[in-house]
Amino acid sequence: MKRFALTDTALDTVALQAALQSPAAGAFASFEGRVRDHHAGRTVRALHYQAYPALADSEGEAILAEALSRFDILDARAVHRTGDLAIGDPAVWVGVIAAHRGPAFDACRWIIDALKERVPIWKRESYGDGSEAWQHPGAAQEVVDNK
Amino acid sequence: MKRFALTDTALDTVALQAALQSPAAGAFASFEGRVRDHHAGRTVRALHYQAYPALADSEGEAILAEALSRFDILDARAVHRTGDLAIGDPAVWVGVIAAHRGPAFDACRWIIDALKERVPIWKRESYGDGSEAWQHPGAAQEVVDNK
Amino acid sequence: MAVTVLYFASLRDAAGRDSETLPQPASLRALYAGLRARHGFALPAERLRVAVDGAFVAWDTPLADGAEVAFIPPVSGG
Amino acid sequence: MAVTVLYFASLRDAAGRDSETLPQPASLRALYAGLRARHGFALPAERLRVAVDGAFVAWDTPLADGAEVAFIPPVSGG
Repeated sequence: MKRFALTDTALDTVALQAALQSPAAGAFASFEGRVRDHHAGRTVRALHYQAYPALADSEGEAILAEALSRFDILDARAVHRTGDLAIGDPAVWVGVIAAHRGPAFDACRWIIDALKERVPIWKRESYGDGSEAWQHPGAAQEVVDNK
Repeated sequence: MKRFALTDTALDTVALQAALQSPAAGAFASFEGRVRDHHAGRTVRALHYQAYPALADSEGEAILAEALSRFDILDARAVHRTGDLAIGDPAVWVGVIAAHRGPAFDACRWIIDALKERVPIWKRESYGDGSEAWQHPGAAQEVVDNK
Repeated sequence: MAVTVLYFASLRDAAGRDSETLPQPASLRALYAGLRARHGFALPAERLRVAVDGAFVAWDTPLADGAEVAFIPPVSGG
Repeated sequence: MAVTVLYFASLRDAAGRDSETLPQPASLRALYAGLRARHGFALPAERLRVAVDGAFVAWDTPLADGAEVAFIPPVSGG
């Protein structure tokens, strides 16, 4: 069962949502991470996401399988963009269906937290002043490449 | 600002989501309540929702305004169906945008909980055996109308 | 001197109508007690909220002439 | 006897390439130490995870000939 995907084209959240149907589902919770125009007080102009595709795929699948065993849910899917994104573009989408809303919300939040923590995808921010920086959270300071 | 609506036609969640855009939004959380095929161990065939429209509108707006003051979010919308629904149909939709995902999830969940608790809308379930019952949660037993 | 009462959900089914106009009652509690006896409403007043002219009010709110009253059974949207 | 190293994000920029093939190193730690000195990687090994042939492994995992090694800087998807 393939539940996680990387894509270098715009996320089709309508199609993603349409795949999560079940007569037993009373709740559908979803999360969409979008490119926003600021980070840590700086103006962001655009983002670029780079992935290690083989490992990102297997780690993404492992996270969704783990969510299905941890929470009382019926199904879950997630997809993450790679490449160049503009402000407002969806970067990541997570959807969960369950009989009840509690597990749907809990699983959706757990999945996005796990994806952000574990999946080998990296974000390079482009700032208003023309500089760029790969984001490696936890670094004393970000690794800045002035290009 | 009108953020809450009742509708007697199918929910257009794509249009609803499209209205929640902001360059400052890094997070979009949404919840969709759907008609499921079971409740409290009984097979459900269909649902009917009846509302007190004037009070439902004002109470729904009040809930969304309260969410905007309680949580660090940018905007929120919700819509609830009335009339006859089939299994799988969306009955209620809530969407929230925020800079960060924590408040987006928290507000989305708070809003659906508040809508379910406070807005004057009532559900009549139709069961596999042909009986029907208005749902008035907290009753010693549901008020059953065998029709 | 009259009030209009709106019915919803199980109250509407039991009353067999959406609304009715009644002589001015002594109080909201007296109004519901009379209607409950007449229509056989299953729900006691303690399980209802009450709204007048489209806004929730306390049960001891005085009733103006021409008020529109709605007894609100426990809700079940979502 | 050789291994292939894949680079991502700031490591890729600093190395100026996606990957390179190198003589079999003594260990994963020795491999990264040499590459860090050569390419000027800002990140110390303690801040990285390491993957071999597409799966995360411990830093003390022995390296087979022909292994594909990736040093994984802190991730920032989502």
